[in-house]
Amino acid sequence: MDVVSTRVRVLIRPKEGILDPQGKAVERVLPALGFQGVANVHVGRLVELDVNDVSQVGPMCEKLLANTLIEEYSILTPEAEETSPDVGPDAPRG
Amino acid sequence: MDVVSTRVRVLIRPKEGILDPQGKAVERVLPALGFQGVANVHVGRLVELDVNDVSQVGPMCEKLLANTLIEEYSILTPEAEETSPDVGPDAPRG
Amino acid sequence: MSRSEAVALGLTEGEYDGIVDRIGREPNQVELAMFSLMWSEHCAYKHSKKLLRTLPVEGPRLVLGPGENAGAVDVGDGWAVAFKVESHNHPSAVEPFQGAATGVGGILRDVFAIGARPIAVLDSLRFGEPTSERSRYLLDHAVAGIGHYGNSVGVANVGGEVYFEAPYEQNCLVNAMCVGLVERERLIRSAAAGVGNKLVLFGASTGRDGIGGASVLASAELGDADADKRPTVQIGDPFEEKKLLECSLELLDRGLLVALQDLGAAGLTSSSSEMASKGEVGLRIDVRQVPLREADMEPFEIMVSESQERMLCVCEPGRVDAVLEVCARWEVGGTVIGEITDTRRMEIFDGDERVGDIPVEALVDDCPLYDLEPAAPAAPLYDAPARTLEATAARDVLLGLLASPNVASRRPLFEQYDSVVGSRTVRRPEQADAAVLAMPNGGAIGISIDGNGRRVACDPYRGAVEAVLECAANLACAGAEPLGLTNCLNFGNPEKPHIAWQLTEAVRGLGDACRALDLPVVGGNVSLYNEGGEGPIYPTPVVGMVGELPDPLHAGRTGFAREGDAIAIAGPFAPALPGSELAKLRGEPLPDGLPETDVAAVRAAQAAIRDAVRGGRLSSAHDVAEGGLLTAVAESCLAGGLGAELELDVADEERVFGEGPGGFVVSAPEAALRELAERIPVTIIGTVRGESIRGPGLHASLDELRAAHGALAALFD
Amino acid sequence: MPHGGDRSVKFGVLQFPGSCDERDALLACAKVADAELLWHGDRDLKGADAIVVPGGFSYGDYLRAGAIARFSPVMESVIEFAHDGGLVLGICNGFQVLCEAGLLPGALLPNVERRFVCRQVDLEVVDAETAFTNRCAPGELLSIPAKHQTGRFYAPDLDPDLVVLRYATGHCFNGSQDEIAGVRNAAGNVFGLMPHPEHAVDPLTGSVDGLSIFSSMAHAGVAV
Ligand SMILES: Nc1ncnc2c1ncn2[C@@H]1O[C@H](COP(=O)(O)OP(=O)(O)O)[C@@H](O)[C@H]1O
Ligand SMILES: [Mg+2]
Repeated sequence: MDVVSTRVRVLIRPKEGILDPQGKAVERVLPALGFQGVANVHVGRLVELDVNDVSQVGPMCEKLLANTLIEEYSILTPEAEETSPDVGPDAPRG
Repeated sequence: MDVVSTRVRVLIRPKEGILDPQGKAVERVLPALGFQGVANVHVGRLVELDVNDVSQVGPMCEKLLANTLIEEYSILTPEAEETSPDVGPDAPRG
Repeated sequence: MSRSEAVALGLTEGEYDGIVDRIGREPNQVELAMFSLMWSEHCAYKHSKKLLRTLPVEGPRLVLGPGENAGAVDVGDGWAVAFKVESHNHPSAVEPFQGAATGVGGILRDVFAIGARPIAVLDSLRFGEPTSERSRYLLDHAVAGIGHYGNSVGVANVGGEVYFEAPYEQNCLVNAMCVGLVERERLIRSAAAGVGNKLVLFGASTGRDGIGGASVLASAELGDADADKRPTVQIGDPFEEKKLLECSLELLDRGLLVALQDLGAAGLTSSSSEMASKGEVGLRIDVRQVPLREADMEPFEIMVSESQERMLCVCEPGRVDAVLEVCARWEVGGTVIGEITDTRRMEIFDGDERVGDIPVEALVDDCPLYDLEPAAPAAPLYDAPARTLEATAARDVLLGLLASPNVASRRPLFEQYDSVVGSRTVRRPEQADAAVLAMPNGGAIGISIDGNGRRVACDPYRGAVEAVLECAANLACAGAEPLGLTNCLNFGNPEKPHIAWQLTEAVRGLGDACRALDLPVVGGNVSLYNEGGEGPIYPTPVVGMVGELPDPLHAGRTGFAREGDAIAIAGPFAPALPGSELAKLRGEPLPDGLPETDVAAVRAAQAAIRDAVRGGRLSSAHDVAEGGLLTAVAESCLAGGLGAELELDVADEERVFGEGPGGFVVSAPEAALRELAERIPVTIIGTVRGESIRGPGLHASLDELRAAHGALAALFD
Repeated sequence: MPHGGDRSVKFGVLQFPGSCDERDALLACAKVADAELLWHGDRDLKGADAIVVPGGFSYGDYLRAGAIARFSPVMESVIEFAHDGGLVLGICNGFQVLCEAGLLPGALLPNVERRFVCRQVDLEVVDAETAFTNRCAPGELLSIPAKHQTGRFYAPDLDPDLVVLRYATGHCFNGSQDEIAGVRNAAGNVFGLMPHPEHAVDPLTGSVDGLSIFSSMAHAGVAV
């Protein structure tokens, strides 16, 4: 077989407006460790996978990897710029 | 003040050779959901943050964001290519 | 392989020569790796075995004593309770979350390895003072790790203890105890038997986790080179453990196994060779059959990997398919990796190539045992604690004690643990001095774990006696009678005469106390070389105890329960301030020695308290421990949400804040206390009433007491 | 029988590889009716009249609590069963599974305090008319243990009529929206809650208040 597989990264984060206690905790701790000037910290999930068919990653996210009620995701492929359904990279979809 | 802040993403994943039961679980369930041709699934964490000084992110990872005993990380900034300490993007540091 | 490699692996030159002697040639890499682990302190107990042999191991209710994966006692109607405590100190000092988590995982496996279903976990922790950032980090992550693992597997964590003392700063202690339930006839041994029978490995795949880890780690002092040891941390997967547990119990239910054994320290090497040793057989193992997580592993790595969540079993050839079927159903991948031979040798193959061949006996039984060279120290081993309390007024001292890290409420820890799964937890943490679990035969068991290292540092012999008495006192307050004891001996470097002395004295104390209480030691664990750059830890024998009570409806409570009850101090209580928590807060140096205890009188008092609790005659019972009498009264107030009016001379600090075994704060109608006074000394000190503790020269509201007692919450922001 | 359950009703309690509370749930059900465990890999519900999706960590809770369990073979049957009007109770992780499966509105997020908390809590019965609370009085307080790390209920635009249980004042440690502890679906045959009624069915262990959930179901099961 001659299928070429692609390494894809899926970035999943809490939707905007949803309280992210983990992000808040990191934000609170950083200054105490001497790191100033940090804001808007969010903690999410990273899924990395090799796929034969990059177009399947969106459906995978919708079905399993993300819960779109509470999470938004974006997909990073090596060639393409970041893609996320419907919208551009800086306002990933939810 | 006129500090410009940068949105940075930190991708954190289990080091190679470290048990990644999450990745394995996802890899096992995907075919059952009709997604074929997926391999090497790893699940990690994503931290997104606005920083005034991008050079601080590496030290933040070392000190807080990642557990470098068992995790490796890479840092994505909007301008620069992915950076990870010491080595290139495809062989992130451990 | 050379002598220098052996030494790098932790063996002495003399031990290396012994190995060459026994196998008649130089060991190869696989063999040396196996020997270095099996002859390590961790596996061979080379500095403690002779001492352990002095502990009493017989008792009328004993079912399984030391030597098996866990000990067990009979609790009636065909049921047995298995239990054991184990340390994971060094791994936790390196990676507290995973270290503590895998510590729980390991002790769970020891219990289900004998066929018992784990029903409870207790944890015993020691850290440096919480003023240190490192101690807070270790505490936070160790507690999270313990919770993560136990909660996910679904075993109730029903108790434990934590102390904060400067000598643990560099070397924290993480001990975990597991209690399991089994029908006596279902107990299974780990001895391999039946030439031709198959060896099946099941559970997680094998990676490089912990290679050179636990065993080497547990046998060398942690120095600045810690970082080098880091890549070997073991990672736990409680989900895999849960499947492994259910799979193991199902294999036993179906009667498919001849023997069962967990893989712990030294992985496949120790589990397989110990099975062979116990069964007096040989084993042939093909490492090529072992499912790997990393493709390029060397045979020696496979043999010593400490990847978690794996078990080994022996079954008859005709049952292999059935065994593998059960493994498949639980998704724990079983693989035949070898078979039993009559050679009494461990033969390791890599496919067709024989890569190791060692007599089982040489590997398992021939490690030289060393005599300790104890010498009592001429000068104090430990610095005086830092002074943190200036107050002298009784009320302020009381509040200071309640807020002190060793006395404050453990709620911020134990609320991170599922204490109710299994639906048998009759007394949860802070409801009684011992946890109480209902048994299937309608009775119940009480469980406690204890060991105040500072007291042992003051006096290794009496401190160890006190640890046993304290555990038994906790059981008595719950209404339980002790059936057996497990222990974990956490000490510094035994090759140093003063540490050897601490260890020898403490084991003598344990043994004497057990004999005085007619209690068998059913098993335990030893963790030595607990030293950092700043010196040894306090000598810390941790004692875990299981007892029985006939009727869970009459399990005792710590908290005052009824307004108007009389409060009394009962028992042969002779408190002293030196070595107490208050002395510590005041920065006083540790005394050289503790007062002698009349163990027989304490035993009688415990029996009297136990009987009164069982008879439903006491509303509450609580043993006096850290912080002394007034602290114990305050704890009973807080646990019951009721105040106390006291007639006590609070200016007598020795009496109200001094410590020592044998004292119980009890509450009951006066008539019941008069009855108790026929058996043991009872002095009425007040009445349960109101919403504060008050008495001559003393007033503190319950809210003030509660606020002080809640001091640990600040450590978990 | 103390709670007037009915032996002709049969509960099926799902068992996933990582379930922890299925035996406790089974015993709780058995106090009021017949009950049997149902293996996650089988589609057969064995004639159960009511289904309990118990607590624990189903498939290890990797990715998100309940995310993988919802795709198990047994859940396919449970989804069908629920669509046909069958009674389904989800407890803790089971609640998460039902949300992930779309049988209940909303989702569960990490507790505001991030940590796992095990604590006896009081729950107020908001709706005593449901198939799961018909043995309770409106406004009654139930003392039941809660134990979870991911129990912050979140459901934008939730129909307030679907709220069945709320944490009593001061008892909501997880930060749930409107202090909601348990919700049902619009049809009223599916119910989920974070606290564990199966651990509150015996006075020995502290409370029997959880039993009314199971006896309500047994009662409703007869009526169906
Ligand atoms: N302090 C002790 N007191 C009594 N028995 C002990 C003690 N330490 C170890 N043992 C016994 O020695 C045997 C070997 O212990 P260990 O190597 O920890 O077993 P495992 O590998 O199963 O965890 C066990 O049966 C254990 O109970
Ligand atoms: Mg063992």
